[in-house]
Amino acid sequence: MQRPVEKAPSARGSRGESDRTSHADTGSAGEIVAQFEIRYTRFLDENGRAVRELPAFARDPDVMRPIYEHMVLTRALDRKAVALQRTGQLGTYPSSFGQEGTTVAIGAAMARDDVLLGTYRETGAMLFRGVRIAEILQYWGGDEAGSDYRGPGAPRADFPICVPIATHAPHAVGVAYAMKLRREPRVAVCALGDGATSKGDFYEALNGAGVWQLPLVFVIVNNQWAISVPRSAQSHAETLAQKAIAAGIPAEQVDGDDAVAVYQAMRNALSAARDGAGPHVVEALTYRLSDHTTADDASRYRSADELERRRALDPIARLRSHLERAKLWSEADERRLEEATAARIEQAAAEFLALPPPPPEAMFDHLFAQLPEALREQRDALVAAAAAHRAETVSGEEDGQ
Amino acid sequence: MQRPVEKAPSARGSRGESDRTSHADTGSAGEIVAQFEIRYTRFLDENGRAVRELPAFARDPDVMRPIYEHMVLTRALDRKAVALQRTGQLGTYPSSFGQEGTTVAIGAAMARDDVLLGTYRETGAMLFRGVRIAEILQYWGGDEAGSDYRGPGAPRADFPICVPIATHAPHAVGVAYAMKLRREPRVAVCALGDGATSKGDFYEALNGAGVWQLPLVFVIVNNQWAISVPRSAQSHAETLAQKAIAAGIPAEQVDGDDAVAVYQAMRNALSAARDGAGPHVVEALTYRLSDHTTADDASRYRSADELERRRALDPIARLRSHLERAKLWSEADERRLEEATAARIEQAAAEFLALPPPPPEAMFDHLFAQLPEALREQRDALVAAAAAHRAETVSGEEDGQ
Amino acid sequence: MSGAAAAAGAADQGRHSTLSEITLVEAVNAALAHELEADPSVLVLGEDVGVNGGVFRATAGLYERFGPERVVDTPLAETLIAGMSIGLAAQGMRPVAEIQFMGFIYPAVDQLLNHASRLRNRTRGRLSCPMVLRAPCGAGIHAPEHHSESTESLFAHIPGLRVVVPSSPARAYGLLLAAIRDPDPVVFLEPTRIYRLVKENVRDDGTALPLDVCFVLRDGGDVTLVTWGAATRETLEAAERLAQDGVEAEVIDVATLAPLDMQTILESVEKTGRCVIVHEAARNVGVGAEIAARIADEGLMSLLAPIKRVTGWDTVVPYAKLEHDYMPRPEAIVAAVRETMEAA
Amino acid sequence: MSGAAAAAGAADQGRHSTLSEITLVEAVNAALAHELEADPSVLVLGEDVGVNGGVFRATAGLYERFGPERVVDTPLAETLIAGMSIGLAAQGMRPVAEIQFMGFIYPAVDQLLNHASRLRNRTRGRLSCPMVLRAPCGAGIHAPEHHSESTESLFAHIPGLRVVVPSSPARAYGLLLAAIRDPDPVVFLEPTRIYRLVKENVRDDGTALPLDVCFVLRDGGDVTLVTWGAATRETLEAAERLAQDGVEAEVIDVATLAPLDMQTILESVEKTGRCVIVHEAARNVGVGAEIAARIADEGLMSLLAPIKRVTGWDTVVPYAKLEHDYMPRPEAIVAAVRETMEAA
Ligand SMILES: Cc1ncc(C[n+]2csc(CCOP(=O)(O)OP(=O)(O)O)c2C)c(N)n1
Ligand SMILES: Cc1ncc(C[n+]2csc(CCOP(=O)(O)OP(=O)(O)O)c2C)c(N)n1
Ligand SMILES: [Mg+2]
Ligand SMILES: [Mg+2]
Repeated sequence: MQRPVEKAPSARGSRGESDRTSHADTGSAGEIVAQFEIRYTRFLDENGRAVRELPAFARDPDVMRPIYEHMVLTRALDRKAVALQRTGQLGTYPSSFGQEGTTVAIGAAMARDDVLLGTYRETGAMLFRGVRIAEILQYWGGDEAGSDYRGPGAPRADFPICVPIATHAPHAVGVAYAMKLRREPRVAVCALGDGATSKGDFYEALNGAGVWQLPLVFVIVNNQWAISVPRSAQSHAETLAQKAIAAGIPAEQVDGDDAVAVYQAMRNALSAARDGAGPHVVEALTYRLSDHTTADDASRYRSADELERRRALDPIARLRSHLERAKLWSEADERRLEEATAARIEQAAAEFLALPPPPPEAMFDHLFAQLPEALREQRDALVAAAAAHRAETVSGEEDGQ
Repeated sequence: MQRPVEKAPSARGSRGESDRTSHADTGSAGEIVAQFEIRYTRFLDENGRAVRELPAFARDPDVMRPIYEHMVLTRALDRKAVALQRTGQLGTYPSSFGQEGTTVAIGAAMARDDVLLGTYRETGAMLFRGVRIAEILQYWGGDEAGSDYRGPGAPRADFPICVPIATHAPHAVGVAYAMKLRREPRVAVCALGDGATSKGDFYEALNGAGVWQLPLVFVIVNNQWAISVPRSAQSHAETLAQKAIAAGIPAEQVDGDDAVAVYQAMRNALSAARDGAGPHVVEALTYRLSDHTTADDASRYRSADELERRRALDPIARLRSHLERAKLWSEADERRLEEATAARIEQAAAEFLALPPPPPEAMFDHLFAQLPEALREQRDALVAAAAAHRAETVSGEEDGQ
Repeated sequence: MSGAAAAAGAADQGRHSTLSEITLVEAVNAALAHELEADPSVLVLGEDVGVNGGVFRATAGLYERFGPERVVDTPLAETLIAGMSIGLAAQGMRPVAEIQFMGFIYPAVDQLLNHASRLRNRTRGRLSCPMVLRAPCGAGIHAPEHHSESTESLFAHIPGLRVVVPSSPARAYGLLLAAIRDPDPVVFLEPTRIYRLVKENVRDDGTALPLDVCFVLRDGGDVTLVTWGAATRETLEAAERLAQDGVEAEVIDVATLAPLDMQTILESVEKTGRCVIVHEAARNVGVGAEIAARIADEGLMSLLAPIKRVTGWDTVVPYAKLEHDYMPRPEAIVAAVRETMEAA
Repeated sequence: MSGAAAAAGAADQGRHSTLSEITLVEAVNAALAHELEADPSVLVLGEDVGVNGGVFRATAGLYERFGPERVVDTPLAETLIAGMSIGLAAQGMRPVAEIQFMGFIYPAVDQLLNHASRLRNRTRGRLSCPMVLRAPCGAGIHAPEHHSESTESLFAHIPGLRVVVPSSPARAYGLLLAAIRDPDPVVFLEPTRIYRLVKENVRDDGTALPLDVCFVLRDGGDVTLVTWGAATRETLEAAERLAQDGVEAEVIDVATLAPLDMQTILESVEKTGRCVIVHEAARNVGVGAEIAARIADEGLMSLLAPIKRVTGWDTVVPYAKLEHDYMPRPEAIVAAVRETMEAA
């Protein structure tokens, strides 16, 4: 949490314009007019041992077991997806291997009708919020229909995966503005990477969230790399959390491989935001154990040593140790989970593989609410051309992915 | 100056990735991992009395008199420009009335071959750096040739006035990068407004300057208003200086109506940057006593009271008091200056008014280094059409501004 | 059009009034006020649109009437303005955002192209983006550098966006209502040069004009003049001059530049056999190029003469001293028409 | 071309080598290496261009060879990349910046339009902007959403910018050299679909190809096919198929989309009387529209048939499953040519 020493009045027209003329000024370095600090929290060390007093929920099986189960599910889905990609059955895929503690805790901390605006690496949060596995595969298989979340209790107001980095941050401001304007007890959650914090969109969104004191929680998922660019080359800032100081927003760092810490920070931030306390920034320190995507080769730019060191901090093993120690989890539970997870993944993969290809005209049918007259001819021509082409290439050599 | 408590190693790959796992974590609020503070400095109070020990230069006539003279010149030029605009002889014009202490001190602190990247409200800095009065009028009269600084010792590498807010901040990064790459003892200075600090460009530039530790000084000319939007509605940040914390850059606030404070802060920042110490942010707290531009009516959005209060802080009167007290200035000096200034302004205005209109083909002749073949026909057609039109409207009713 | 908004529009028909002799910018103001009143999901946002009422006064009085939550002064951040509008729209609001001048719209391009125009498509209709982005455009008011842009073709090229340019107070009123009620994103460009140049009576009865269709401003059988925005004035003036010499020009105001109603244009060209396209934007890859290209495909056989374009030059819009040399003049339009008349 | 760079290019002629069977992306790499070597003012910057050698390996090996100060990994910030390139260029450097995919180029539009393209003009030549902004473009590689853009027409519409699209390894090498040496800003778009599809020998002797001119890839007297970038492949394939039926197509690779060499195109159309324009970008207000419009004005009288365009559809480039249904196919080009042949 950052703690401004001087709290300027927030009334319109006076903020930051506070009259300095009355300040007596001694000393040679000028008087201090604002002070800030960034704090870091973890509950579980890399062995899953508590390093500080645990919050009550950390011993509540109803909270902790679903988190753990979804972390395992997320990793299993990543494995499957990479396998599908390697065999040409899926497009480029970004694993969240190593980041499960953060991504799942984000999803778990949110309320049903909060709105998630995330990147391609929030699979865990999406799963927790009710996006179906088959939809996630459908999306990465190259079909936009995977973003039309249709599962039971699906988060229909959540934004689709955001690919252009940080461009969803301003959306989150709009979503939160609507919530606040309508006096709804809802919160927008914007998750983005360490690389994303270098973009102006992120900053403009932070600033807007501060100005309007919106119910908006930003989570910086600092996995230390933006493709090949390390955190150190991304910014000279000592922490990424302190980016929030630029917008007058409170911020904190947590151990992102400690799901308890992430969940706790998110819960607090969400309930404060829900109560009208305004925005908050959580920087979760984690690590991307996989390549950036299946199109990347991380060995080009990072050392085997570093990877080895970080593997030891695995959030899943860590949480399992804690759960076992707290008697919330057993070897038998683990075996059951493994089986159930494998079955779910296989079933979803089968469902995905059985999906019919999207009809070509889909590219026109959702462009506008109603197809403009001007486009009707093109749509017809597309349908005809695609049919002719498919008839010709019935052997399917061209689009056989 | 901001003072990070924890100085993370800046080696590639390790910054911000420092291993938190070894930190013992007690207390309930998490451990402090970074701390910052923003300081505010002024030397002269609103009556020009020293409130702290003055730097030596404040009693050096070779430094202080030119600053004062240019402040008076800037105000006189503003007056003249507004009068010309009111009589249809100039286009929209933005006064820097009330900000002379800041803008002139910026110009005065810079070295000849530093590069200024400023807005439309840095007239004082431009004048100090050798841009001719007639050129400034030519520019605001609607002729780009006013940006082709041609006076003796003109700052030929300075950027032209930047109109799209904050878009020049990334340019400053490039300029400073070139200086650093070539090992030149030069600095880029980017001056921008309080409103400009809300733009992503500014932030991306701050961050870039931090990453490469460039010789780049940002001056936030916080005149409390961005057209009708007050500082308080622009950001929830307690100070604008603290925006620099987001980039790990040192920053400070100064009294922008105290030319001594601005000059001192700029000198320090410039010489540090020149010595390889990296970028710096100075927030100068000042006030726009005029309308935003001649097209604006500030009474629509700000109170007469506020204006009255701020008029009392006039940087020119303040500096004059100091200079007189320090025996650097006399009543006779003032009279001489008034006369000389008036004469300079009148002569420049006459020169401006006598300028021939730019030839129509000027709009093609500087588009590319060499006119592409593809545009030759258009240029010829333009010349013909303009000649025909001028022949027809020889009475000059259309373009008579 | 959302059901609610349509109903509100209809219910409103009873209490309409006629705004007499209002300017284009006043018509914009009236349309905004009407929709803020009729539809609680409408909100207006942008730089200086609140307390100050907009630098052109397009939002004057709205802040006082609808309050700071619905008439929102934003920080100086165009990416934020466009981006948050998308978030608002996805949540069922109908944001009408203002960019202060078209010269400052470019930080919004990313949001418009990568998100606003494709949010519906990307989610197969689950989310949508009923937002309007208004921006004053064009040269001719002796404004500073970067204040005189007509870069509509950048937006017209983006699939999934509507681009609308009104050319009179009544069309500004009716088209802006339609834009706000439209379920998809609309870029609404208001030519500053005609903001206060013409006045006319406008019925403030909530009646929208149709989008996606051209308006025929003048009938004629000899030549088709296609134009939009401020250039409609010079085009109509040219048509008058031509009429004095017995040449009857049909004048079409395209109004919605994308999607493009080519049918009206092609039918006219079939009748006249000649076409001159007039716009203030630079010629190269302007929207006029698209119109000419479509005629050169689908209407070629009815052409009696080359298709001419009278446009801004392919150079940066010059600063005030030369801006009038940049824009198409009536005499240039007349000359182009004469060329096409001689060609046959 | 600056004197120094030209001299360096010339001096270099002695130690040329032939790069055998290299791909387009390797040709890009070779051109970058050549200029980094020849001209100390050249530097390369962008996301992942350094240590990683670029996500397409276009900059592979440059970091090792020329060091981190001249082959610069930037933070993830496209506005910064474009904007700092302008600052570098104004200081006499020759930055060659990479935008990782064209879908992420839009934050750079403001900088390109408001600054890069007009710095020289705004200062009447006092400052200039010799920068290159490279970006991979186009669909067809099963990439994620937003990775398949062909929005060249946005840039072609901006006065003061050059827009160049190579269509072969040799042209990529020669045109990129020319772009780097050019004293004005160039947007250089590299079609990912043909990054590795064709290999050819390229002489690495520092010889630039001319900008601002079209390349005639195939002579023919029956119809003119105008295209650029990846679509040259389908166009050439269509020309082969047509030749089998006795229709000889002239194939023109526009290469520099702006400023546009219409002379080559008009001369060809004068000869053939027929024109089909092929591009992957959406049709509406694409660069093809400009070409058609110019022919419909200056070349109308030689036309024997309507001008056809075979292009991407006016919709968002679909995600991988449908991207091949988006792009122009040889059979569509053949069909369009047949239509024009029948029209006469
Ligand atoms: C605006 C933009 N620029 C570039 C890219 C290409 N790109 C995709 S992911 C990525 C790195 C993102 O890093 P970070 O924000 O740390 O997220 P992570 O991938 O580590 O989860 C880049 C540069 C993009 N998607 N969007
Ligand atoms: C990107 C951009 N958006 C909007 C504008 C219109 N505009 C001109 S000045 C201004 C306010 C600038 O405020 P500030 O940065 O505080 O500078 P000041 O005018 O107070 O010196 C605005 C919104 C602009 N020039 N550029
Ligand atoms: Mg990352
Ligand atoms: Mg200001």
